[in-house]
Amino acid sequence: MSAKKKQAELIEEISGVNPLKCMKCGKCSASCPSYNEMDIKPHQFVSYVINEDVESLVNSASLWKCLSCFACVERCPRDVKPGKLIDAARQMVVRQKEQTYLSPDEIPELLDPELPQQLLVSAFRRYRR
Amino acid sequence: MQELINRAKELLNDGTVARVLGWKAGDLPYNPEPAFFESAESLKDFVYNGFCGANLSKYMIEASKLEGKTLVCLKPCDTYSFNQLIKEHRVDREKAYIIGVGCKGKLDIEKIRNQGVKGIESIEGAEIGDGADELKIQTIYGEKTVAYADAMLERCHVCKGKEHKIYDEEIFESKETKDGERFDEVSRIEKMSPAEKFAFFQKELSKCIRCNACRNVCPACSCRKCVFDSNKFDSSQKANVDSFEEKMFHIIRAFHVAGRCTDCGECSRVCPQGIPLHLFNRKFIKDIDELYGEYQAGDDTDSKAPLTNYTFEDAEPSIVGKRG
Amino acid sequence: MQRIGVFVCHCGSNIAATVDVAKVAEMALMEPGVVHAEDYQYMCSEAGQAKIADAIHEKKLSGIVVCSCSPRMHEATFRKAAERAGLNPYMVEIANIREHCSWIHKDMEEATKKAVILMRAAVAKVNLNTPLQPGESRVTKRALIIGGGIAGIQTALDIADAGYEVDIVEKTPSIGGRMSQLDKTFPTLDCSACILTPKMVEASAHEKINIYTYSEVENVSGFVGDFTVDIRKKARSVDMDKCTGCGVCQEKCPSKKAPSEFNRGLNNRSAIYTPFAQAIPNVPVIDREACIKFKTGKCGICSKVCQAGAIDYEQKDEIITEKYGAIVVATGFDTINLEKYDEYAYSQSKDVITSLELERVMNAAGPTHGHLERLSDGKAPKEMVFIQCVGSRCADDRGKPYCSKICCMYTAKHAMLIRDKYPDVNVTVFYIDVRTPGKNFDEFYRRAVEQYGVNYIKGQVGKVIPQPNGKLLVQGSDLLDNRQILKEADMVVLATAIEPNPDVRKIATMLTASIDTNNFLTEAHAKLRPVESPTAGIFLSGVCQGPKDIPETVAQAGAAAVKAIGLLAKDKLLTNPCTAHSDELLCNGCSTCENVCPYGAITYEDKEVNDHGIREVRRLAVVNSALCQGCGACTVACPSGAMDLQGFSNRQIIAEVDAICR
Amino acid sequence: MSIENKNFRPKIVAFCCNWCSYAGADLAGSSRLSYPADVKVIRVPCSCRVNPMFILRAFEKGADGVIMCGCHPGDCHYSTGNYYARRRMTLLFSMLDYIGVENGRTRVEWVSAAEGVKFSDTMNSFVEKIYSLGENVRLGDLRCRS
Amino acid sequence: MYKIAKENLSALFRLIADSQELYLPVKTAGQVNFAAWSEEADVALDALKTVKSPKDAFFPQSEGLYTVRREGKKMKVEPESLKEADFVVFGMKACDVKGLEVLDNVFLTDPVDTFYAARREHGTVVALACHEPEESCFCKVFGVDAADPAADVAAWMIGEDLYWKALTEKGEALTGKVKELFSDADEGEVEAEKEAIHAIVEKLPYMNLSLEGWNGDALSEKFDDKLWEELYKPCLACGTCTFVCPTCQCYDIKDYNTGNSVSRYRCWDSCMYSDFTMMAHGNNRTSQMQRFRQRFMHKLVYYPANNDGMYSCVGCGRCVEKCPASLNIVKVIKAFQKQGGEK
Repeated sequence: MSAKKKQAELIEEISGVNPLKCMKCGKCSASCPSYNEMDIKPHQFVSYVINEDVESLVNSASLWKCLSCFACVERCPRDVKPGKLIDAARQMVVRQKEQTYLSPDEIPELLDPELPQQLLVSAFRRYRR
Repeated sequence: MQELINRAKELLNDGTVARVLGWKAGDLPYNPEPAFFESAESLKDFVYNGFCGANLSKYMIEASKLEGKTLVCLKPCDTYSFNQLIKEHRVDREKAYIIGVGCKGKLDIEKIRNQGVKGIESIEGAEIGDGADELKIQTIYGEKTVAYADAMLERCHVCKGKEHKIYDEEIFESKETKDGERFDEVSRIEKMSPAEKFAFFQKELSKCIRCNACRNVCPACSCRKCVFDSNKFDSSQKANVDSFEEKMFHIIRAFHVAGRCTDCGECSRVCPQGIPLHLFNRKFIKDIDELYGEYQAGDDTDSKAPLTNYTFEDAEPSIVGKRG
Repeated sequence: MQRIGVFVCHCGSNIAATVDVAKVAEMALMEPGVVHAEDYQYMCSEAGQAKIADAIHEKKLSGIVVCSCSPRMHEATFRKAAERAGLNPYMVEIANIREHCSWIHKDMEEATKKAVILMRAAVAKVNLNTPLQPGESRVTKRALIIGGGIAGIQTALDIADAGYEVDIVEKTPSIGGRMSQLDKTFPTLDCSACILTPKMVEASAHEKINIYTYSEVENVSGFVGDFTVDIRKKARSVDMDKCTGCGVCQEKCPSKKAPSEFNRGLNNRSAIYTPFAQAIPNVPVIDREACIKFKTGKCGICSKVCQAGAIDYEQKDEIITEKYGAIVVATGFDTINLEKYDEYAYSQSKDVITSLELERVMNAAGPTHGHLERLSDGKAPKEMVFIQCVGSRCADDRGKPYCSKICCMYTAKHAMLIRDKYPDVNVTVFYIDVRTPGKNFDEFYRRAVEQYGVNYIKGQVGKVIPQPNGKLLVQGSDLLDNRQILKEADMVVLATAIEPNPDVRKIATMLTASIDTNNFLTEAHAKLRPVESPTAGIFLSGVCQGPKDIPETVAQAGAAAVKAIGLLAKDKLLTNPCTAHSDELLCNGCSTCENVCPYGAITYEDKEVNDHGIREVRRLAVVNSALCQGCGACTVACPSGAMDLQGFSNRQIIAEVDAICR
Repeated sequence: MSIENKNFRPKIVAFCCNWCSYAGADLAGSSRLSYPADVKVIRVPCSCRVNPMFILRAFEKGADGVIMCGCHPGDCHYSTGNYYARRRMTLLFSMLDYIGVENGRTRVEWVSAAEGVKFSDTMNSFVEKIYSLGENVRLGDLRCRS
Repeated sequence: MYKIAKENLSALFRLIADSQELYLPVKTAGQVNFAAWSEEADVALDALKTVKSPKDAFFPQSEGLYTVRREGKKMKVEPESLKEADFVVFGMKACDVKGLEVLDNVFLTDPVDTFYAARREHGTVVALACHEPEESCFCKVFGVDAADPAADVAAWMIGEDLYWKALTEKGEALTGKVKELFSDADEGEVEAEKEAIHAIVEKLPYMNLSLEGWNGDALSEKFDDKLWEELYKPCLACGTCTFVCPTCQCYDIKDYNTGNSVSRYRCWDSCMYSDFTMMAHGNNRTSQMQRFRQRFMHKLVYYPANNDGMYSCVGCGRCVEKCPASLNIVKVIKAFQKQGGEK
């Protein structure tokens, strides 16, 4: 199996998304508040994964422009949820860098009342799978 | 007991009933037999004591075909069977005058024998009126005492309650005998490994002599002709060469009465080899209770039986492997 | 002992390439009862069938096993062949050595071994087969149509024209259905009412057609050819015979606050009302929920103004029981509830409407008398946005997984009509795909783009945001230009998914007709029997079977009519002889079987039996073989084994089990 | 449980209802979706026609596994047949488990006429399971094994 | 006469079992029945009565007769071989030994039942005197001496010893094989035990049961008696009495289809069953009363008529203990006696 294919499969595994379900309606891009700042648009995330070009996705500006607002996740009629795909790509990057991500069980112990709520919610969103 | 005999005489004499179905004193202290009494005079042999374990509901199938009403003495657990038979149109309520007789637990002669009692001449303490805690037994080999509870049938230890589910009148006080949980034994087996389960039942069923006593005594096994007596299924009611037949017979029998079995315990009472046959029926009852909601056959005469009923959300058969 | 012939089919190379057919035939001769075995290229061919017939005659065969394709394919063929040769058709069994063997196994030895076992099982079964005679049941020459829309009307007209009595049961006060709510129809743009109304009139005037409006089917029993149906005629509170349809009562009615169903709740109607001007019958109904007389006991104005004296406050629901030979379901559709699509702001703004509501807006008889205006403030819109696929093609449970089929075309129609009548209005359509398979359909859509300048943008809308200035901000994306679009619109029209009429589930249960996960009625065969339900005598017309447009609906309505006529034309029906029957001597009369019979085919009788010399009256189960469909639920429920199923008897199935396990 | 007999080929009986599962099996065939030849299908009108006795009979006569397939709950051609079958089989399987017969030897699967793939997948996994369980020695009549 | 200490019995059993099969009372899942001896077997010599009688050592509840195998379109018949190995049945009681005599009259007279004959020929019976007879016993009524069983070997359990006395050639032969474990004993040592047993027997409630009026000539008188109509009523028509009985000898012949062959076997039948002696035309006993009557008429009238007055009951009392409805042969005999008394 090629490295590219492996990466694409990893994305599918982390996100739990089957990109083949996409019918290319574009509702994700229509819903995205960061659309204009993205080089690769939300509806394109899907085809990048299908085409096994995770590399470009990982190196894109979009990767860090996605707000994880999950509007696309909520509205996607096909259960494809591009927000989850880009989140998975981010996970990959994070994992590659330090390999020090937390397991969800560890979070409660690290809770600090000073921590901003936003951060917690964001963390839980990522780990809720 | 005289109270019951007097009442029976009254009802016979005033023409309310044409006969009395009860028990007749045996020729040994522990073997009264089910009997029909057609005259007030014959009632002198009537007996009702701790050894009157037989469930008379089944005899009412034939009695329902006779002219006139039959006075039938039913213990609390027997009334469930009677209700179930009404539901299945096998007995005629109008043909029965039911005297609900109280129950202080029924005795198992085998349990007495297993305590080393031999050569029995007389037994004291089994009378319904006594409510004794002990049985005094005179034997050829001397006097023995056995605690009443230690001589009781298994079913009485897990009694469903002393309430008559159907009756015209009630006679005699009952005494609570329940001191165990009905499904404990089933749960214990469920927890065994498949090999242990297999060994347990293999050992028990290897004793089976295919006498069909369990079937013939069972009020739910009231078929005019049992499938095991018919050549339609090519299944024998007699002994076969391979031990498979016993398993087949007991599983199918339990399945046929599933949802209809009131757990009256007669099968285990009559088995000459002491096979705990109720463990089959109770397994089904436990499963039905757990999977489809509590159901007690014979509680009433009109509810839908679990196997002729369903819900859209019923458990899938794969649950059997998942329950662990 | 039977004399069985075994016929092994090569099916060209379909079977013969993986199964040693000669060996199967050879092995067949070893089986008890088998006196003849042969193999042949195509058993289903005329020559193959002739071989079977010859063997029946020459070898005096009493039973036949054909080792071939699935019985679902050719069982009927071989049974007919046997029957022509004088053998009871139910003495034929099929061993499926194609679908269940040659097509799925590659190794010849293995496949042959399995084919032999399948053959043995079939032989073992035939050894126990008995000749069965189909029963006969009468056919009531009358059809019931459930639903009075265009599908129901067309089916009724076609059946009635063939000379059979037809009753239409319509739930609402008038026939006409969805089509009566439409303004124009695609792709010809003719006026919907102009083509529908004459059909409505024709139906009501037809001497063979009887219409029950404001009525519902309450109960169905019986079976193909002989259904008994209870119809509830809801109390109209108006005497149909006396009413002249003058309309004064509706004018004078003081209660005018009830939302008009016909206009999709966009305006109100009086408590006594006819849904629309061309309603048939033109007899109003009192909505007892809205009527002051019914609510307070005071008023009675309609009664006072009615010169015909037709108002009857005392009228009660009436149950009519009628017999039918065939039933056609034509219950149509509704649009889905949009509450799960809050992003489109349907509940937040009056100016976000469904396409069906737009039909009413565009219609001269509608709430705006045909003027295109915003429902919030009555202003003429300048920017209109159409959103396609709202709730259709949706993988989650918010919407429907299927394509609603009609939306692309009616949206093109709406866009075109608006651009035609109001050239200064800009029309934008957000689409995912534009689907136009159909005669003159794509041309129609292209005209909207090329001739009328409708702006089609590929990309679903993400959100509609009502603005403080009353405008609607539409956030979409243009996938082809790769840009996000924010557009201020005056009105947004949602091409809402359609779904089967919610009542269909209840009706399907009454008819024991199956429905799929989307509540569409299932057809007997997706390709070959598209207008029949798998339940005999039940036919499907219109959208109740699946999304379709008017021409398709009318075509299917005609097809359903033909199928119903085919049934009604028969005097007698042959019934499936594979039914349950009870052995009187074994029956306990316990009612267990009755409790599981889905057809109410089992009843109990007190009957005298002679049980080996014992004569007594017993309560016995009796199966009505005309009602019994042969599922076999009773056979397993029966504790004594008295109940058995012909054609699939206990002994036959056991023989198959034995043959497979040996 | 180890497989003693290396040449062990299980005998597997599959009861399929005429309307859904048998058609599903046909579809598996016409789609050329293979599954082991150890599976032999018996056609019954409905899953509710399958008497627990048939299943025990199969084991008696030497079957190593018995599977029953019917329409999905809610889709029964006879409306309710598979609901009854579901309860019957659940109780029967539970009883077999209770007396120590390996649970994997029996199975119920709902297969529609459109699910050729499911039919084939189901049979493949069921046969695999039976191979792993080996020969059925607990519920057969030994005379039929000779 | 020999004796052996009880504690050495397992050595005795091991030695016997070395050269032949050994059947003796074994407790399995709480019940004592005759079964093959093994090191693990829970031998229960103290049990007075096994649930089933030991008759199936000679007349098994079911046994194969022959197998018909299909070879192409031909049939091949493979008869079941007769018993060829010697075996020992240890611990039968006097009543059960007498029961064998009842069976012999049926199976060893012409035409001889070869299966039974082979087993009788190869079987050696070691009988045990009844140490503590019970209230259900009535063997004396049928002339059986519980204290002095008449088998190949008679044995007594007294105190800590088992006394052993060979009575036949077979018994001598068996004794020869195991003699090494025995020590000599005096016959006088068992006399006290015999007397004690006799004394107990005299006290048993059924021992004075009268068989007056029951004989081969009583056929029509008994057959037509109205009393049967009363007596049968509690009968559940199960086969318990027949299957625990040491003298019931009826069997049914059945076929079993294995798929590739048909094996014909015979199994005990019960006259209580509705298909007992079922024939092509149906059944000649259509009511339970008739079936009930059959059992007792056979034991007390028909059998004596054909066997010089010998009854086909040995008074073991198993039916007395096991009948689910508490019916039994004693109650039947008493009922007729009582009726006679009242007449």
